[in-house]
Amino acid sequence: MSGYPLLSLATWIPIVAGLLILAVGRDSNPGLSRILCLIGALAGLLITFPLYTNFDASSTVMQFVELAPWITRFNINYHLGVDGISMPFIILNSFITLIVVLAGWQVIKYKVAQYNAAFLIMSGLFNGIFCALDGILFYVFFEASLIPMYLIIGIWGGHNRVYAAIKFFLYTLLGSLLFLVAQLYLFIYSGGSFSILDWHQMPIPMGPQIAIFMAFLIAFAVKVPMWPLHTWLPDAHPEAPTGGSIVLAAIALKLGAYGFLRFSLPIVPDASHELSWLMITLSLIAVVYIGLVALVQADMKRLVAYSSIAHMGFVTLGFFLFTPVAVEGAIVQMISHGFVAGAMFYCIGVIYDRIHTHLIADCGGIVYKMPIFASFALFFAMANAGLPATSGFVGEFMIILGAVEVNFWVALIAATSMITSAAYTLWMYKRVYFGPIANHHVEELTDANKRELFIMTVLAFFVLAFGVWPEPLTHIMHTSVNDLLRHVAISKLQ
Amino acid sequence: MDMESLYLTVPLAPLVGAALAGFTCRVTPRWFSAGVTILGVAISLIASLLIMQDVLAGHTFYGNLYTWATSGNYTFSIGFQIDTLTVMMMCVVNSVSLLVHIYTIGYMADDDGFRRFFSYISLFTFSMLMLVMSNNFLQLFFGWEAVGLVSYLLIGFYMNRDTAIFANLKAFLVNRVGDFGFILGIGLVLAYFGTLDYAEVFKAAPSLADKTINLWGTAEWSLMTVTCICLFIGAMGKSAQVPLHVWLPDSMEGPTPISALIHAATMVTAGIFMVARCSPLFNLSPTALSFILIIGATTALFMGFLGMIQNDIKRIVAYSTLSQLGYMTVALGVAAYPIAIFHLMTHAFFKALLFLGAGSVIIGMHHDQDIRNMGSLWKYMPVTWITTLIGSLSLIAFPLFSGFYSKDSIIEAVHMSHITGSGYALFAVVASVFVTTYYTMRSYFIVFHGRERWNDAEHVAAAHGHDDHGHEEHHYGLQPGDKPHESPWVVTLPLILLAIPSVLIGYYAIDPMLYGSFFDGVIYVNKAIPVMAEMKEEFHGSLAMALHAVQTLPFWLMVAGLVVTYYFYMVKPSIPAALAKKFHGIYTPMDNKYYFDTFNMAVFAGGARKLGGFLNRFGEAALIDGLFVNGSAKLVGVVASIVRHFQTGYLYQYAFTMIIGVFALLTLWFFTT
Amino acid sequence: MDFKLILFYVLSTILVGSSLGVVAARNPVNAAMFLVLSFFTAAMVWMLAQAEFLAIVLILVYVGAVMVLFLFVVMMLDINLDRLRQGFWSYLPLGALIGILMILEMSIVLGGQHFQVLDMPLPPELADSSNTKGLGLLLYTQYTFPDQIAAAILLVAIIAAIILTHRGRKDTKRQIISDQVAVKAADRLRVVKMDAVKPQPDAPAASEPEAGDSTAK
Amino acid sequence: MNPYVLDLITASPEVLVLAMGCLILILDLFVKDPAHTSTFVITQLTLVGAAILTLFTSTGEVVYAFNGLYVDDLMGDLLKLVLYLTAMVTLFYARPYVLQRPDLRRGEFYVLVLFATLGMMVMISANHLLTIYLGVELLTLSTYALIAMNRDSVSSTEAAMKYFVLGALASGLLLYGMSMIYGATGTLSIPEILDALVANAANPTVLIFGLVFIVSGLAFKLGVVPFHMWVPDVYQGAPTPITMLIGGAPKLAAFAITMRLLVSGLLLLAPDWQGMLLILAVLSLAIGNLAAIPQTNIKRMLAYSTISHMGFVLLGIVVGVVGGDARFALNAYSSSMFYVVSYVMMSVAAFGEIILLSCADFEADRIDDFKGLNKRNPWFAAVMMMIMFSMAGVPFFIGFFAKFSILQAVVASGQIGLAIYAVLMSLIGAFYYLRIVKVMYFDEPIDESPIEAPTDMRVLLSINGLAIALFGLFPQTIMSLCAFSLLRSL
Amino acid sequence: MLTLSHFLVLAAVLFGISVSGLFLNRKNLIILLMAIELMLLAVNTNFIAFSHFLQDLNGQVFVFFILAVAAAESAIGLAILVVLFRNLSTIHVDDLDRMKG
Repeated sequence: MSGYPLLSLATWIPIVAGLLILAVGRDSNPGLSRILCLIGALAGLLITFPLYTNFDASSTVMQFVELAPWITRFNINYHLGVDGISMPFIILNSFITLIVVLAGWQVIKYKVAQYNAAFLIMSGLFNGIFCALDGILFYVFFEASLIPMYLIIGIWGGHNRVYAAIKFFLYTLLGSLLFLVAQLYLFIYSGGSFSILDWHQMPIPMGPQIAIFMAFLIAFAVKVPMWPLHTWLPDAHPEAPTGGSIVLAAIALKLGAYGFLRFSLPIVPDASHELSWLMITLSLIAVVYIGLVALVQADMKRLVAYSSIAHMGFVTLGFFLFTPVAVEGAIVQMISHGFVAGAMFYCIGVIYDRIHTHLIADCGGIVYKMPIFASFALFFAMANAGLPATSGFVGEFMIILGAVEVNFWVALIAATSMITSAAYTLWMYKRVYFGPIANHHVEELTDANKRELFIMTVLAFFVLAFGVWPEPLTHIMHTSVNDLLRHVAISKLQ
Repeated sequence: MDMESLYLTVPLAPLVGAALAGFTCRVTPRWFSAGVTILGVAISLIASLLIMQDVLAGHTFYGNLYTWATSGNYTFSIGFQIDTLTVMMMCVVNSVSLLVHIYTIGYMADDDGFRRFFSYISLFTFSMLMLVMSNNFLQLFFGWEAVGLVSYLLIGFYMNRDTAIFANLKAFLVNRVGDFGFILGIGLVLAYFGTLDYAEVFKAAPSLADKTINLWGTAEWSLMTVTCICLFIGAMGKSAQVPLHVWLPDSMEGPTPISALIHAATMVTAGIFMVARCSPLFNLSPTALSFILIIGATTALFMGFLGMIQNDIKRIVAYSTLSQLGYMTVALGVAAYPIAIFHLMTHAFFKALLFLGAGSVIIGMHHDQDIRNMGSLWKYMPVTWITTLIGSLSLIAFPLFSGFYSKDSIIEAVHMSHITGSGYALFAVVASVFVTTYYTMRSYFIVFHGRERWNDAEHVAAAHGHDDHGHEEHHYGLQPGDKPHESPWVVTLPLILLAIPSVLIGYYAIDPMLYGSFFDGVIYVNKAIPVMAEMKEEFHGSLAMALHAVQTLPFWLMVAGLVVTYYFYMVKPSIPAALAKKFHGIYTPMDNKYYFDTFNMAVFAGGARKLGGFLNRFGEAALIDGLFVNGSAKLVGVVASIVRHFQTGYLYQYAFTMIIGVFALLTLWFFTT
Repeated sequence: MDFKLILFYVLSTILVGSSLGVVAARNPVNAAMFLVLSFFTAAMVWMLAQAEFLAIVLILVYVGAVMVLFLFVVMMLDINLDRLRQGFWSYLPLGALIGILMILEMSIVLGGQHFQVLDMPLPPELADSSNTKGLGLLLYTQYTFPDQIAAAILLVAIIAAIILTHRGRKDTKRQIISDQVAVKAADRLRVVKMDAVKPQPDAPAASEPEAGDSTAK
Repeated sequence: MNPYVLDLITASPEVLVLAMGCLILILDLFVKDPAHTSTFVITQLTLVGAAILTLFTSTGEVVYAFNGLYVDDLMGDLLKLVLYLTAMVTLFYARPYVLQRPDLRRGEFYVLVLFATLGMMVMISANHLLTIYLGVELLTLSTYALIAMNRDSVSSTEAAMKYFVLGALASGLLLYGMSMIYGATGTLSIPEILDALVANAANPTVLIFGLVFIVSGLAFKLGVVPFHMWVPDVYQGAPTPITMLIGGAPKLAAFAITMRLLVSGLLLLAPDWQGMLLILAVLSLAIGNLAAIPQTNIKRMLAYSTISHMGFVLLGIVVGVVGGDARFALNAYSSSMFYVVSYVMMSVAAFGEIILLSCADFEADRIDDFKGLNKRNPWFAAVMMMIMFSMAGVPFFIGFFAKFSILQAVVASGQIGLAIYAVLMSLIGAFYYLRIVKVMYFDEPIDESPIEAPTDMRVLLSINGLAIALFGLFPQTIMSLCAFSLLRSL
Repeated sequence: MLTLSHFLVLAAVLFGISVSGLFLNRKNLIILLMAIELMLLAVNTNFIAFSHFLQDLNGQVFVFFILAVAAAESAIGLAILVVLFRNLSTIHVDDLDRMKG
């Protein structure tokens, strides 16, 4: 293993780079901010590569662990480490940051330094969330990451941005505050430890387990978002700038799902089993209900936002089936959704940059003016609809397979997403890209430029690669997922 | 070159061709895309033939290429199974594909999307090959959906045509309904067999034959039945069986070559192939087989009826395809899998021929597809005429033509079968013979014989009218004074090449495929349904079978069809219209395709949108957002403004509040506790 | 019932009555007079509790100084008495109710049995003890620190009274040096950038925002 | 050595401030400079001197002086040091504002601030009911004068009058309570009160009767519901530097006397005063947060926010003793102390921002005046944002750990419901803090002009903002200091 | 027999009257100031009574300081009143309503 504190570097390099940009960035010289940001993002990405190459996929323990006392008064430690579940997200996050930096390269002209800095800082905070092994450290990163996103939506967003930004912030804060109370309870209950790993081993009676589970549930369900706590997302997405939407969909939503894996399942396994019916029901509602709602959206971003909720419904469904194939499928789905939803939002962003709308009715016939772009868009749309050989398929497939093992009807309802996701995605595609050219704005469109092509190519590459060969991804999470499920299967009741 | 590389070459050559043509489609000349894809498919065909030779020599292959993913106890792999069934499909797919590639050079000659088209059909070939060569359900599903994707792309090839982009969406969604069942079937297989590999699943199948699962209440369902029906739902989507057939007629919006390749010869038969491939599973569930049988028979008969009243040349062939797919399904239903595959093969050739012939006619008519505007084309398009005639005869099962052998075998098999629903199926398939003849020959007579109708003022005006508002679309119909003309050689050559197997392959292949050892160890026949064995006893050679046919009912039905059609359309053309008028109680539902589309649009598409709209307005906007989210925000706001009004600004009120505070605390502590 | 008790009741009655007068008086001068009466009677009640020094101080300081100050202010301010008389009674019921309830509640607690330990008759007067001396001893030995702080409080009161009420005569003309020093060039002369040629005759409106930039309040 | 001299050494910071207050009053007569720079400098030096004296006279032990009227312990020393710092920072921030207003621009301003500081010092070191009372009066009388100093402003004088009347009422309540305690225990000295309680020599009914009044008086000083009515009006009406003075340091002193009176003196009555304070805390959290939402004046908004913050502080105090078990008391009280210290830091910075934006005849006290601050000055917009997020309790700012430590104390006491209530209320609170950030970042500026402020203020405000962030990253030091000082004091 | 309770109840009545005066009197600020004096008088009476019955002079010392402080307090109160009157030309309690809500 590497002797460098890789996780700290992955967390703090972007943050420091972001602060540096804030310090030196001037409105008069946006180029400097962009270059610095690119360097920061690249450095952040490069530093995560050794995480993959040096990762020991056969080990159940946390790796690259860093442990230092932080607030000794409350026994809070700066405790970082990754396992096969969290490691891919760090790489994904660093990668998406790079994409976002490139996506905003020429597009963002107002307060460039702040924009770039916000994304870098957010990226660092996200990495912190994924590698935190101390409850409060996790919480601190978890909540601090709201600030840059709030600003990103609010400053660079659309005309209803204020409502969206505040809704986003308060909604998420609601969840995380209850999460904090639950953590404090665990702290007291464990006799003074905030270590997540300690909590994993700690026996808890059923009553408190249920209560803690519900607190965790609200926190993470808001973030995922699960029905019925999801309505911030369809408001946040249309208002956020492209980069914001990408990060929101690709990373921010994963935090909630990750929380289930890191907190709910291992800390309160009995409650998780006890309430799995609830989780499965909510997830299925997300799949069916949200799928139907997505169908009638008039705004592309809203539509993709609803589609994200439905896809994340699959993730939570996978978690609470407690079979390895479903849980791994859910994790793969999370990674895949990072790429696919990011790409979907990026495509909408490309259109928005040109004709400044993301209403479906304002588009039509784009394929004639932007054939290459439309091809990529179709590819991502297909991935969103879960076409095999794209990454979007892998997770759904594994989750449905896992669901059949547990309950055929659950699988049946989940599998309806095969139909609904195709329906809303391709219907949108049809109305936006196909058909006669809608208006003179579309008439004046030009095809994607080199930068946009590059971004889409890179995204498409990963979507395809993980669709054709997900083994490198599933390989690293086997041990951790199996260990997790073994752990979850053991009752913590005394 | 070792065999495994050769196996790999088969799917990869078209893929490389597709990639080269696709990614360079904006910079390379037309001949490059055509050349590179044709080369790819040609290589693939040659490789397939070599493999065929090898397989016939007894060298089958079963192995994994790479591990796709591992999870829990499961390993998902990508691999090949090369046996007679596979290799036959490979040859059919590749040969039809190659011919369609060539044909396309002529058909798409003046289309902007020329290069794109080549890329698509090569990609399709790749996907289809992956599907048939798969050694597991996962890869099967990959190919399954991938061909669906290409089908989607190709149906919507004319992206500005509303009907086209409607049809491709419809096709994809209806297929997805099938896939919905299919993936559940795969899930059941994985859940109970622990693997998706064919070999292991089939090996373990008998041991699970009596396994039941509890789905609802206390009722126990046979695992095999549920699994097989789920899998078959997938086949229903892909192979367009009632009620999931609705996409196929609409798919005719795509260019004709792909109608031939995808929607007649190959993709739509994937379902048939899949059931045949899974014969060890289906054998274990008579219930599922009966289900298949009834669905197939219904499709065969009732879709045939619809073909009788169509006027679009391609739609007639499309309904015919539906009907023939029904035949194949019926064959599956009576567990006569080899016959289904046999019919699949012959059908691939003659139906591709018919489609390409229709395409040739369409070229000749300048993309006018209405048969009422045609007539006497035999004079102008001799090659097309002859080849189409051959195809038609094959389709109506005229003895000695390949279609005869396959279709007659199916009827015979149903006749021999005794499983539930076989009586209905027998009636359906026999009646279908007449229907098939009627619509086939109706189309043939109207198009190639009779009056030259393309100069009729009415139609020209109609064509013009169409032209006026559709001039951005394709050239539509003949201009006044134009004459139809024979198509170029790249079009006619494939017709000729397809005509040969349409005539001959049945005669030569029936013995080895149905009664020989060709499918031994590949397709398993249910011992309890001894249809194949009984038929084998009665089979005494191809010629004898043809001779025997004249004594059977189907033959005379076919002849009757011929006569009736000739009378209706050559002798007294007023009769059909009069009949239609007289029996409008039957005609109207048929004209509306039994209201399937109307029903689907109203209930499923419309219903989903209405429900979605309702949930969006009521569930999202009103209830969750309005009542809970904004409602609580509003509540906080209202309470806040009330609270702030306590702060009146008056000093005495402030003092009063403080005193009330003290008073309340005093009272609480002294008079309540 | 001994004399002290009778005296207490008499004084209490006067005290309560006069304090009611303070609160209810319409004219502030009357109120001040009632307050003076209250102080006098209170001083006498304190005498009953043998706090002679404080009783004297109360009269000297309060009646002699504080109340004079009050009256001085009442006289100095030109108060509209008519308005002051309006609307006292309309607010009375609720306020009085709360007041009476509170008095009752406090009285029940304090008049009850809770001070049994202390509830003895007044201790006899010790002939040789001096209340003043005792206080003085305490004040200058044990309570030096509060002494200093109280001094500071009085100092603050002096400073406050002066800075709040003291003003220079308004009719004298004098330089305010601080204002002159604090003045900035920009306050006297503002260079307004204008186009060489006015685009429209009504251009002066264009320079207004610049002039008004610091007055947005 | 003479014990009196020893006492003077122990109380040398108070002696210094008192002496310098008088001296500056005289010296200022000779200052011709209209900016009174030398007065300002001497005042600051006095505070530095007091800090040095506090540091050097601190023994780490509890030392009584002046016959037990005065106590010098670690808690007092720590609070005093924060107090000096706050006063100094307040003066720095106040200076540009004061210089622009002739009524405030006079030497007495500094003298009064010094006396107010002295009052707070006396409160912090009080060990006797009389000392507490005198400290409170010294502080409040100075602040009445300071508020009214802006004598041509209707708002300021109105605020002063309201504060005066209500303050006097509160003093009356406090005194009434003290008299009852005196009557019940026969002593005015806090340790002796405790002794009397321990000896069970006092009548509990009378004690609780007095306690109600004492709690009411303290509640007024802290500004919690329903004794909060003065807070919004006074915050809004007072000149901004005075608001800063009222809103910052006195909370330290109020916390100190709460500790001294309730914990050092009346600990045995904890179940009762905890119950009372709990009601006040619950009300404060609700009303403070709710009423802040519709405000348009930022000072008024911060006033309501103060009310809710004080509610949080009380939460820490009410969970100290659980069912007669004081195991968690130290943890709880130190959490409260940490909360107060961090609140003072944030509050001073927030008012500093308002002063930063204000100029000669412009108060910058409407929320709209913060519109588009990010465009005018990104750095100070960022500082304000940090303050707001810190107040809302979002990490990585000190406000988060303040709320964290209170909440953990609440949870430790087993009152989960209370903790959930508190977080829900702070969720409501987050809304109006977010609104400030929204106004600064999402709205267009009304006034595009760049911000004019002296360098010292800019630097200090920046340091203040950074401290909020830095102590948010490393709260350990202050937390431990609070815990340690309380451990050695109570 | 004169007991402690007599004094205490008297003080309580005085306290109650003065406090009621604070919120009952809505017209005249000066009377508010007087009510405050009355309130302190009540508290002082309490202290003196306790001091006497406890035979402890400390209570009287406290009263002494309260008297001093109250005097200072009324000085400042009156000064503020004067300043307020200069600004508003009224000492009507109702007129102090610039800030509310």
